[in-house]
Amino acid sequence: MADLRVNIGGMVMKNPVMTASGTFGYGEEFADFIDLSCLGGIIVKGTTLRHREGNPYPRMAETPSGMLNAVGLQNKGVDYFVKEIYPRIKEVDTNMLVNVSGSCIDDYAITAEKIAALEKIPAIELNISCPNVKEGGMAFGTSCKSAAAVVKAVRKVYTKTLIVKLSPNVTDITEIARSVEAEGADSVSLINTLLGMAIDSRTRRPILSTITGGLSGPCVKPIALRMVWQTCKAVKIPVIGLGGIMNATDAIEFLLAGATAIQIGTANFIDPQITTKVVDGINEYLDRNGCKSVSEIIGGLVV
Amino acid sequence: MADLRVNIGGMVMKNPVMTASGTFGYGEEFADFIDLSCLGGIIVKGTTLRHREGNPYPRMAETPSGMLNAVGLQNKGVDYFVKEIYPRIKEVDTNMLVNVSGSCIDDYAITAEKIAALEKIPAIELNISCPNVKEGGMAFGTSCKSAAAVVKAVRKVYTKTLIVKLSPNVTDITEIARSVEAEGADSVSLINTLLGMAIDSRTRRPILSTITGGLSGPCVKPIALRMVWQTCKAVKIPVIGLGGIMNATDAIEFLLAGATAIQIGTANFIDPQITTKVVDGINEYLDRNGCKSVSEIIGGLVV
Amino acid sequence: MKKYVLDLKVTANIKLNDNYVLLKFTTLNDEVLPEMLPGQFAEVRIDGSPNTFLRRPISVNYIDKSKNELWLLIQLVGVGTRKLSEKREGNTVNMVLPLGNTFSNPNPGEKILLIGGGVGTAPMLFLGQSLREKGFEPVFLLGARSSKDVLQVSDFQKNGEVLITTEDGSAGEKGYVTQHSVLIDRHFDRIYTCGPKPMMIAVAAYAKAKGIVCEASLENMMACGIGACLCCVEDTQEGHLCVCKEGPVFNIEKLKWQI
Amino acid sequence: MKKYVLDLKVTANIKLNDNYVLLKFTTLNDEVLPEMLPGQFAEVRIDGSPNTFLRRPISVNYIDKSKNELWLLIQLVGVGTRKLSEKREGNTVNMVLPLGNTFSNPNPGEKILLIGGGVGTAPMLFLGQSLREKGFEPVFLLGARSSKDVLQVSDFQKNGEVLITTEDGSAGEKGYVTQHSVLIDRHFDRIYTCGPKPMMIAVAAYAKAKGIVCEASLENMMACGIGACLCCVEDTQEGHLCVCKEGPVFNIEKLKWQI
Ligand SMILES: Cc1cc2nc3c(=O)[nH]c(=O)nc-3n(C[C@H](O)[C@H](O)[C@H](O)COP(=O)(O)OP(=O)(O)OC[C@H]3O[C@@H](n4cnc5c(N)ncnc54)[C@H](O)[C@@H]3O)c2cc1C
Ligand SMILES: Cc1cc2nc3c(=O)[nH]c(=O)nc-3n(C[C@H](O)[C@H](O)[C@H](O)COP(=O)(O)OP(=O)(O)OC[C@H]3O[C@@H](n4cnc5c(N)ncnc54)[C@H](O)[C@@H]3O)c2cc1C
Ligand SMILES: Cc1cc2nc3c(=O)[nH]c(=O)nc-3n(C[C@H](O)[C@H](O)[C@H](O)COP(=O)(O)O)c2cc1C
Ligand SMILES: Cc1cc2nc3c(=O)[nH]c(=O)nc-3n(C[C@H](O)[C@H](O)[C@H](O)COP(=O)(O)O)c2cc1C
Ligand code: FES
Ligand code: FES
Repeated sequence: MADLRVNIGGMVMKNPVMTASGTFGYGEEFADFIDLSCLGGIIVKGTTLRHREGNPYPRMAETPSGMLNAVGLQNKGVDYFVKEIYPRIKEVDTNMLVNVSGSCIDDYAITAEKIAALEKIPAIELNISCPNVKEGGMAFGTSCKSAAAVVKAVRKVYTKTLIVKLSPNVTDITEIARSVEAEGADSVSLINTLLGMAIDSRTRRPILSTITGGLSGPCVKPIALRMVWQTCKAVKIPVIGLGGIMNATDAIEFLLAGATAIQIGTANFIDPQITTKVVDGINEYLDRNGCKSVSEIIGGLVV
Repeated sequence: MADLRVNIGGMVMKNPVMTASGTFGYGEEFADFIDLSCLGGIIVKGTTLRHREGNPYPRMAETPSGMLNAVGLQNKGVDYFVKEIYPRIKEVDTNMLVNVSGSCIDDYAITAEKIAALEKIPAIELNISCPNVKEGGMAFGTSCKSAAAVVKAVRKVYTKTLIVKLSPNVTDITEIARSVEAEGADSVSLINTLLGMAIDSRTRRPILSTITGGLSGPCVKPIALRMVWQTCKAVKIPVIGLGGIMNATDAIEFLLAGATAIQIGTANFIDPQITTKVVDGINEYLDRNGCKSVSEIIGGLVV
Repeated sequence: MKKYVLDLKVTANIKLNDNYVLLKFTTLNDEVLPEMLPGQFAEVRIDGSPNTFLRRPISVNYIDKSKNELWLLIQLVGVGTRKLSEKREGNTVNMVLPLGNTFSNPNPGEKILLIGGGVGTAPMLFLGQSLREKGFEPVFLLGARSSKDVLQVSDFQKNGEVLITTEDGSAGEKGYVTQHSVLIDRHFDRIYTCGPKPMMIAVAAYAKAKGIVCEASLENMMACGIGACLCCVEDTQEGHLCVCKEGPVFNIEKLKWQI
Repeated sequence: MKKYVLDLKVTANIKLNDNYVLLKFTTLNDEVLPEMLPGQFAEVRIDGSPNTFLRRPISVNYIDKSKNELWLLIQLVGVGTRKLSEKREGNTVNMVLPLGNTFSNPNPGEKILLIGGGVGTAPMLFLGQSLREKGFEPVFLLGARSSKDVLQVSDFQKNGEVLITTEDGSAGEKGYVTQHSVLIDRHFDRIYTCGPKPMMIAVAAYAKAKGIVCEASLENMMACGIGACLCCVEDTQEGHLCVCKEGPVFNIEKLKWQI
């Protein structure tokens, strides 16, 4: 049994395995399948200042080795989260993180401030990369200037661990990573979904109500892995890697590329027990390779 | 039997089905499997001014529903093409196009000029999007300024149909498309490969000799389709769509999104007869839907 | 209700016609199957099918307690259901179950009509059996294209009266379920329905006009099946609700259908 | 040689041991199999395996002309080969074949040694048969981990003398093929080899030192198998050549191996 602990900007995790926002509900949905306390961290659904109904149905299309989604940040707003959901989940013995989204900078800051008050939430993940909302979302994550502006505003009101989730829909993700690092982000997580589209040739219509949506799943893994590797070389803060991780081998690839932790998203739909299997798999890999600690493989790619 | 003819900047094709550069050799490799004259066009391997040995082996990694390649434009140079290959392929009764690459603007222009002299080559495709070469290649395709500069230089010496192949590794592909349209490109083709990476967790090494490589195959189709749809709305010149087309249904999706023609790349490796099957499939679809001409479905997406 | 991820073993693969297969499953080690309720479904993993990335939601068709068997009725519509239909006796299939809510309990003495169309008849068998066990006398109204698509009639008959409509008139009355004479001739207190959306909307319109309590079981596209992804939502009076968790069964009053 | 895309039918699936399966195929309509040469291979499509996007290159192991059968010897290394090994009598498999070049013709009277290691013995059987038919008396030197991995010995024996090395000494001489006494005791004019790269390099070094003509069959990763993608290249004296088209058989003089 190797030492699996990792540290993300002051937040210590039992192991590097987290769940990706929007794919794991509030954790509760998976409590029948796994022991949630075995996870390094859980990132709950994207939360906004106000209640959002999200986009109309259909919101999902299956694609080769992946899926498109256009949920559009459906959630009941941060106040509802604080009042109704937080009390239900705060005793789970893992790091419970909130993924924060907004349609303007103030929204981000106010939402973050409200969550800062919650004792059992050690960190937030700023979602400046959601491709499924009309205003804000991805727009913030595709230019250095606006990304930096969001982080600057939130950093002022949020002193705990601040993770910024980056969009892969950019020419150079390392630039954006560096600009949020410069504003004091404690960590970056990547990738969010890639903007894609699906068409039904029979009806000649787009499958999603929003025409385009976010691509996730194993199909995006090669792109995610490349971006994580590039970003790890570009910044000093820890990088959290995600995108298409389906098993422990995939997770280990991200760690080797330099990620300090990883998130599992779409794979939860295929196997609701995948997260704990990945924890076990990483541990076995470390044992098999005579590693005492997971830190021995983080960034261990031989080039 | 519907009318399948399409026109790309003056070049008339029997049907909208072309082969993607680098995946179909010089056409000859497939002559045992299909009748090459049934294709709308064949785009031969990326050709450069000088002989290139390409990247070291390994150059390929299989990925979920796709593959990474890092061939790096191996070819014997344009003079060899003109002397040795052109005479062999010039009698094939289809549009034979050359995909032109370079490491500086002059290389592009000189190569294009040499190919302009070949009577049976009605068009070239400028590859400003190859992710697998150290200088040039993708770098030209990721900024409007450099993309425009290449096209401007080539346009001066090349009067036949000029297609520019765009890189998907950008924040906004429509900007690049507009900038090459402004310099007189007759058409844009997209997408080239997405930059990706693969790691062997056992050896802890990258699988490709070049660490990163270009992702292609059905995994990229949702991204390609989105970019084609966006670009068709942004420019007036015809768009050629490609990326992950595996069958006639996929091809029809690109046509509905607005592409005037399509290219088939990686699918040729899975089924060397796929191109002619797609021609037949498009025809059947048109018949089934009572369309007299393929033009009735181009851009026919109902939104 | 506790949900499980289970490998179940095929005990029978019965081809009902060119488009439908009935698969029967039991547990691997003779443990008792988890408790399941009518209307609930399983998210079935389809192995060996490169184009079937996500699990497929399939309703519980019947629970044969005496044999510890779960029945799934499969309509062959695409690659996933086709692959599933190829599973043979002894093959195992991975499922997440039981998922979703169930139909509400009728009041004692109510006259209940169960209307199923196409593969939407699947959950009606389990529901009918359960109602019968509770002492009700459900009437089944089954709609199909033609006589060969009317499935499991003898199973339905064990649990109540069976009425049939076919589009071509080759069995029962000709036409759609909502055109069946029973809807004019007899009175019902409650209707449960599952089938193609246009059919359910017509049934809902009828029920609403007559003031009959009506619940419909929806089949929205799903990714997770457990309320985690919010992909399967239906627009309701309470906003977007997950068909996989707050449904698949909804009282039609709650839906925003144009009826 | 003309290349074909063919569906071939499995006529036999013979499990040789835990890691090797011999598959025999024939045509669907009794047409004669295309002509194939030793060293050539097929690109085999693996259906029903989501993680096997590309075809898999597999050498022609043997052509049984009397039965119109193609043999493929499969080593189970990953998902693709495992899926392929599950094909049963009557199943069809799609192949592109025949691909690649062949071994050169020896000069009359030459003494020829065929060295195969692991699954690299596969093409050696077909090559040996072909040499035998041409009047040569090939000697086979087969290397394996242990006795149970020495495959198709009786088939080899029909075509010439068979020598064996195993790493654990459980059959033949103990050690690697390049340590076999025959390499010291006897003289050969020509060596053909196929197997793991380190083995082939050792064989090449031996041949070079002794001035023996030597050809090796390479197994680079392939995407297309027909010379179209340039993924499978080997660095040679003539630059990057495609193993699938200009190979898989190369004279070791042409390669840039450090020997
Ligand atoms: C709660 C519920 C219960 C169901 N019960 C049954 C049942 O008992 N028997 C049965 O045969 N079918 C049932 N279905 C429908 C079944 O899930 C689809 O027919 C199946 O997913 C199609 O998969 P495919 O790969 O064969 O077809 P595909 O080629 O993938 O799709 C064909 C069509 O099936 C539908 N579909 C595809 N994927 C999904 C998905 N993930 N969720 C919902 N619909 C989808 C779409 O309308 C699509 O156009 C149920 C669906 C739901 C939501
Ligand atoms: C010309 C040639 C002839 C061959 N002949 C035989 C034979 O007769 N019998 C036999 O069992 N095997 C043969 N092989 C090897 C066989 O192709 C690989 O073992 C097979 O592709 C592995 O597929 P997989 O899905 O089982 O394993 P994977 O899990 O995909 O890979 C396991 C390993 O197999 C190799 N491999 C994977 N994909 C390819 C590919 N596309 N091309 C080449 N190597 C690959 C890699 O080294 C990889 O690490 C031959 C290979 C070549 C190039
Ligand atoms: C259905 C769905 C909903 C998502 N919702 C959110 C969200 O609310 N906030 C967010 O930052 N990312 C969201 N994502 C993106 C994922 O967290 C993750 O970045 C992406 O799916 C890539 O990882 P994966 O391939 O492992 O799924 C969502 C993804 C999916 C599939
Ligand atoms: C092995 C390989 C080699 C390629 N070489 C070239 C090239 O020389 N020039 C070019 O413009 N694109 C090249 N491409 C990109 C393809 O032409 C195409 O843009 C890409 O593969 C996406 O299409 P697909 O998914 O249908 O393969 C190559 C792709 C592959 C897989
Ligand atoms: S399918 Fe994921 S919430 Fe319903
Ligand atoms: S595998 Fe494509 S050229 Fe050899």
